[in-house]
Amino acid sequence: MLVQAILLGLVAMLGNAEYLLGTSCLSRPLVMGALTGIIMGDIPTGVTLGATLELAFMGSFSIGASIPPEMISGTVLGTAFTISTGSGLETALTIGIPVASLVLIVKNVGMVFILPPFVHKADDYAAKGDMKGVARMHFLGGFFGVNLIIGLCVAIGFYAGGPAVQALLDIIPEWVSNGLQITMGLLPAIGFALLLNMIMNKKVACFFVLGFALSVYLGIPTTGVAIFGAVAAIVLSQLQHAGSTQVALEGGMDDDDEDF
Amino acid sequence: MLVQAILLGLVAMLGNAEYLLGTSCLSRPLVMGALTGIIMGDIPTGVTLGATLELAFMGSFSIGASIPPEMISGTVLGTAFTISTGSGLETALTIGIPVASLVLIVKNVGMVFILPPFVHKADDYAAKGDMKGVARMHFLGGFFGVNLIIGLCVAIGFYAGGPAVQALLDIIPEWVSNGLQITMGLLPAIGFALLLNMIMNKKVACFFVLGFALSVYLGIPTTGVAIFGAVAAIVLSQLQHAGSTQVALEGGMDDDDEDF
Amino acid sequence: MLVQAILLGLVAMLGNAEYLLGTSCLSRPLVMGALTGIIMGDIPTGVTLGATLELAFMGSFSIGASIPPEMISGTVLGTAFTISTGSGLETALTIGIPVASLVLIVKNVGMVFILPPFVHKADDYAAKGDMKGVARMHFLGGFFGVNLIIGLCVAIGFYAGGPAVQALLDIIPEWVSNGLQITMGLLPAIGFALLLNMIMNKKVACFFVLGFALSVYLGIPTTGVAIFGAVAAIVLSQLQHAGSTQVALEGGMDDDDEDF
Amino acid sequence: MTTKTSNAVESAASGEKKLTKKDLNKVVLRSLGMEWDWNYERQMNMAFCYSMLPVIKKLYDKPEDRIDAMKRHLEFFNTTPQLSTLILGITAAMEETAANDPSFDKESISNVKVSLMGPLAGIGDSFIWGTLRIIATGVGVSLASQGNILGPLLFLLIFNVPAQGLRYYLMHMGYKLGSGFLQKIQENGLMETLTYGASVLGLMVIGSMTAGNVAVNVPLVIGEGDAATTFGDICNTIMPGLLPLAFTLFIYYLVSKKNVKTTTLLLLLVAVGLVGSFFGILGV
Amino acid sequence: MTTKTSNAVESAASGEKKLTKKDLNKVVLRSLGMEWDWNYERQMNMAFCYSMLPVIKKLYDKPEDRIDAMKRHLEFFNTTPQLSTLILGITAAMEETAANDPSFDKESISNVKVSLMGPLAGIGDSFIWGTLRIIATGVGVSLASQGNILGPLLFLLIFNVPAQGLRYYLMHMGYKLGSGFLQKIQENGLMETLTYGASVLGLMVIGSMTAGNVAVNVPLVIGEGDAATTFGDICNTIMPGLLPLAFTLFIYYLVSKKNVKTTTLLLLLVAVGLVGSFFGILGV
Amino acid sequence: MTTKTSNAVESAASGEKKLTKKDLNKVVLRSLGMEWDWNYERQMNMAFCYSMLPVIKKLYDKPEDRIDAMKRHLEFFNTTPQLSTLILGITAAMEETAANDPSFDKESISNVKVSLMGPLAGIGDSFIWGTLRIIATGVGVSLASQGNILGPLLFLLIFNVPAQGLRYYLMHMGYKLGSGFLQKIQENGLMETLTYGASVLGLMVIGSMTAGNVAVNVPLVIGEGDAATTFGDICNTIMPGLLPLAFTLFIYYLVSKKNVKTTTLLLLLVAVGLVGSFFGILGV
Ligand SMILES: OC[C@H]1O[C@H](O)[C@@H](O)[C@@H](O)[C@@H]1O
Ligand SMILES: OC[C@H]1O[C@H](O)[C@@H](O)[C@@H](O)[C@@H]1O
Ligand SMILES: OC[C@H]1O[C@H](O)[C@@H](O)[C@@H](O)[C@@H]1O
Repeated sequence: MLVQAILLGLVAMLGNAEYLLGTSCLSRPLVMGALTGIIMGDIPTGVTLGATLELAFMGSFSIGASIPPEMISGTVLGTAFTISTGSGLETALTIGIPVASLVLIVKNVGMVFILPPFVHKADDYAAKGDMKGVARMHFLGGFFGVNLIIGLCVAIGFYAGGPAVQALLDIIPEWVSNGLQITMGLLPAIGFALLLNMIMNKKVACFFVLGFALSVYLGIPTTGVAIFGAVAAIVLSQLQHAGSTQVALEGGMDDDDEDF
Repeated sequence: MLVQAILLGLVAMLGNAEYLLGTSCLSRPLVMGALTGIIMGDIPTGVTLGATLELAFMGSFSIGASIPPEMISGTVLGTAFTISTGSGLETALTIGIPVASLVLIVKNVGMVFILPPFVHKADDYAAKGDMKGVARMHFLGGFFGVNLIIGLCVAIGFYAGGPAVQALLDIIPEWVSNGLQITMGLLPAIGFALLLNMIMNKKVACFFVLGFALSVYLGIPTTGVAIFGAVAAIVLSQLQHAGSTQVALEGGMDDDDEDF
Repeated sequence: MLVQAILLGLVAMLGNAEYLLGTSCLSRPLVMGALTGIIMGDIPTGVTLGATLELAFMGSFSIGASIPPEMISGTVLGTAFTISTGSGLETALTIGIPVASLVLIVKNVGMVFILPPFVHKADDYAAKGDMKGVARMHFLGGFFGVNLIIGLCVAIGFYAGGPAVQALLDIIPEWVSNGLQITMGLLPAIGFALLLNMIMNKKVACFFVLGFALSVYLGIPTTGVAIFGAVAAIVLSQLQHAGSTQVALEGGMDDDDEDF
Repeated sequence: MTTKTSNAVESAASGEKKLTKKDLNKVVLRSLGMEWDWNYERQMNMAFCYSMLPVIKKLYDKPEDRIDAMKRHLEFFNTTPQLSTLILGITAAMEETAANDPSFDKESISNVKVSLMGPLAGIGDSFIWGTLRIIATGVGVSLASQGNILGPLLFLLIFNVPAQGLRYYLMHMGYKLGSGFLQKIQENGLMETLTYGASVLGLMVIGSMTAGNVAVNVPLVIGEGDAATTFGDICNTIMPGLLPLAFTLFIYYLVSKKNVKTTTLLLLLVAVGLVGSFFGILGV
Repeated sequence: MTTKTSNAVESAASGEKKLTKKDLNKVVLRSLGMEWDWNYERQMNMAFCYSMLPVIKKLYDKPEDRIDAMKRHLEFFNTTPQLSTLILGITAAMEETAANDPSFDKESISNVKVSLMGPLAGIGDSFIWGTLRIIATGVGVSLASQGNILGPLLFLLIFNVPAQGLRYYLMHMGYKLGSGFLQKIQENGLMETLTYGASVLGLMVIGSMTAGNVAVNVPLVIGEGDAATTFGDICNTIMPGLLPLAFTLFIYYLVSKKNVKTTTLLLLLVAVGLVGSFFGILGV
Repeated sequence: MTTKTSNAVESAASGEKKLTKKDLNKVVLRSLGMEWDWNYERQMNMAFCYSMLPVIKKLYDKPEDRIDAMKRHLEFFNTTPQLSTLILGITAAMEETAANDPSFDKESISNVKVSLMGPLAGIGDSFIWGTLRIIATGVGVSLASQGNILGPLLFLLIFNVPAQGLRYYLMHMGYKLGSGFLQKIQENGLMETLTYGASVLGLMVIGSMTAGNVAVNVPLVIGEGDAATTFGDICNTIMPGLLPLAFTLFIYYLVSKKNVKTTTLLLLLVAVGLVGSFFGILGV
């Protein structure tokens, strides 16, 4: 039990370590579910539950500063309890989703109170020219500010057991969990706002509206909008520089060879 | 009976007076139905019938020189007869719609024969520098050319009574009422043609086709087309003046500040 | 029997002769079916079968170098056998479609081995200044390279009789006929590639993608895309020449008159 | 701009004419009747002139100037009525400049009026009639259909608060534009760009409204039996809505090239509808 | 233009060559066979040259000039056949100018041919094959499916009256364009703009036709049970029609960069179809 | 370009600093942790600086230069992590130029970083998160839902082979761009065009993602009975998705005009969600 709790904590930390390993999607339910299955000794169920939770969290991913529900803990605990109690698919969802919302709050506590000191310490090292110090802050900040927290949540949660977690979740009134879910729908706006803040100016603001309108009026998916956007970008860039030497965006050549 | 007839005539004239009162939608069935209900002593029914007729006349509104069916008389008479005879919703529609087509013709007679002399008289006053005269023509023209006519139609119609009006309508063969309805579908073309005549030239004609095509091929509603149109207008204006100082359309500033 | 075979062969040659007669759609099933009906002495059935096969071959037409199934032989033989055996609609389709694929191969043999020598011979005549020689090659090339072949296929096919043709078709395994149908789906790519090769260069390549994307994402038919394309072409041409004298594409006038 | 400033200096010395906020508000009030005597000949001309009278009175003293101005504003005018104040405001500002600066080309006033009214109508009709009215109707009908008198009341409120608010706001904005931005724009040669942009938007909106509001049905049958189609359907194969589009362009052609009068067109369309209905060529 | 006028003056004096309406009509007639000996190597080259023979005969007397012209017009040519006269007309006009003005750069004739045939084919195929033919078929089939012989007759009429009418009209329009507008355009440096505009339109049309007419299906199954998808479906997730698009661009690459011959491609595609069908990788 | 060449000549003589392929690969490796200590204040700043350390060490000897460079790269940074190497590569190349050419304006390094990270994030997020991840998930889930362990494995492969391949490739491409094309572009004044084009694409993509990912529901009922509608539905009459759009622009306004901190916004949205849920104004 304790050993399993620790192992699951490590699995969760490995999941979060995707951010040290190339943002490689280790934290996705599909992967976490399978690894939890291995630890719990029922790989097929772990894999299947991972697939189910993956579909539930499909729309959760991070854009700019919008942090999605903490899927790792949700998946690992949801899967583990389902396997250990031998209950059905729904259990994984009814535990996984609220846990993910809850741990997101805990994670944010870490990001607001624990991580910043490391960032400021790195500034000090930089000012002294201490490269090693900067590197150290990088590693320690991520570890203590986020990674460890998630691991602890999972390990403690599993050790406390399903009923305890469930009891914790049950305390939460419906309007609160509804409210958190509403917040999840609003959060991406922060991400997009930060992206806009990096790109937008008066001259090009209308293209944001254009992309939005193409999607809502015509139901074009984002890749489709990107294709139309690329055409617009190429044509408009050409026109802007008409008269002067035209640059071919794709190839970086100075002249426009007719034989493509 | 006579008093009611006169009061209904005044309600109709108030409806038409929306054109003296800011084109404020007083003439819409929703409003006329309620006022008729007040006169006839059955407000809820008046309001309900108003809503029904509003839906029936939803697509009727004036663009440029296209004059829609004369809804005021249609609504007032339709509602009044329905209340006075205690019959159902359909009565309001079967009387209201043909009456509206019929009175439109009477109204047009006024606009073709009575109104123009006032317009020309105003020219004479202007040539003499008589401001008061111009103002007088403005008020009298609208009153005698349109407003009074509608009031009379309604008052007389109600006084003559439902069966008389119905008899008048029954004389009209189906192909005529069909024909008038076809004409209603054609009329807006005059409005749009006049608008086009104000704006269109060779250089921009294609945008008319573009707006049309966006609607028929993609089913985009007019507001949507306006959004796409605004994007096109902004981008194309910018490109047209590329090289020279760019003006930001929305703000009227000379330079393009990056921090929007 | 022999006479009918010869007459049907001539009908087929007349169909193919549409390419000498203004690409006038003589070869379409609608026409070939009717003519076959005349020869076989049952016009209504011929016309009806022609309509059925026309619908089946609706998507088959030639773009650039993509040659569609050889509809003429398919239609003539399919219709003729159906009439002569008195069987139903399906017969026309089950014979007509595979025959069309088969004869396409025979036709291609002619176009690959017989036609080219005439083309090269024409070059020789041109080099000698012999106008009559060039003209002669033109007529003979088309006749021996394509026209005669189709006529022979049809005549021989009909003379051999339905069972013989059916037997020939039965030899062909399903994967082959499937394969040929797959090829039919691929062939137009050659036509479009050749068209692209004539027009495309780096600067405008994105418009090919745009046209494609408009069709796949929004389901706009080709005429619709042409309308949007015309708008784009006009606006972009104008912008390209903004500053310099603008030419109105439609009228060829130098200045932009406001009264359109 | 320089003209403006030097005028302002002059004004301190000599008696320069200046419109006050109150004057402009008078115009707003009068503009409420913009469609009262709408006529087929010059549409909103009388109401426009009537609305400008306080301005004309204030700015011009000489009778010939007043006559001139009245004639100028009795010309053809038409736009979305609730937004007409934008043009009234611009026009008032230009009249003011004209009154103080004898070298000002008064024809430019008419030019600006004419070039703005079309695009403004295109955009404005779509906003006022196509959007604002529909929203107000939606709310109003949803209440009224239960017999609730709040329906018509809310309907009027939802429509008129923005509409008349805009009317007021646009007057003052128009005046500011007319005395500042617009003159600068004209000096910079940007007027053309502005009109171009407004035309692009306006035409697209008109195109879209044409698609939704002009109805031409030709239920003439072609072919027999199951495979029969109508003439209208064949036209839609070429392009959906081809008939309404072609019809509208034909009317446009009559208006712009043949100078057919609106009254004539009206009678013509009544005739077309009746004849088409009689012979079954046109349908509802 | 000046060249043109001075030529006209010269022509009164010396024996300037001039094509008559009758000459042009001869070309129209000959153009009917534009696809008669369509070949994979140079497509419509023989028919184009054959159509130009009367023009060549009339304009050039010296054998070397004729040989030159014939060679020029035996080069690759392809466009929508019914509209080919537009280019024949332009070409005829340019040959006329060339015959009278020794300084005329004859290469420009080939350039114009080449730059126009592609866009014209793009637009023309969409109009002739995609629209006109479909309409004619619609009417024809709806009658013929009842056994009515009017079906095929109307089909031919609806298709050919506009198509061949256009053929005739475009010849004369082409000739006028070639001797007037097009030369003016070339002098003004607007040729590039024209080709640019035509390419934009043509490419969009070709793109759309590619989407509708090239079919590549890969029914290779991935995954198991209910959740299984095919390789083709996954590609469509990225972009609908990705496979046909990529395939067409690949063929384009072979044609334009690797100079693979059309005959080779044809055989290749037959092989691909058969092999793909055999192994179940490709589907109908 | 000229600077570059003359530097190259110098380098033969003096000891010019030059980054090797190995150096760049070190940066690629370190970039794997780009989101490890992502923080609300300066987002990827620490990881970016950490990734640049080998470059800084190699290029600069003097402590003050190193301090300078570290400070520069501890500034705000954020982009799609897997594509961050494009900017790292460009930055490395510019640092190299700066190290060898004392007259080089080091501020331009920060400028290029800032102007590229936004558009790259927009385009990259759409590609990496919106397309590549979805495809990988599609395949993965379709296998995994049967309990097949190949599901998660294939998922990781399909996602990471292109993603990390791109990461590697973009580093070297970025370096080349930074030392060649980009400098040429900057000299030609084309940088603005490039940013413009990238912004157009980036903004359209962000707009589309906003439409798909921000959810604001207002189920407040208006009207009674059958005809009742919600506030949200009325807003959708004006424009579908009007509420999410307006909400996103409002947050943007807070961020860009009011400088509201991200942490504050976060707490605010939690509060809004809870309060909205409590009073039933907002819905899921
Ligand atoms: O938006 C760019 C970038 O921002 C943050 O770093 C994260 O949300 C990433 O997932 C995202 O790709
Ligand atoms: O089209 C502009 C304007 O024209 C006329 O004045 C009326 O039809 C109005 O309803 C409309 O807004
Ligand atoms: O694509 C242009 C043209 O190419 C070939 O000549 C044939 O396929 C024609 O049908 C087609 O119109």
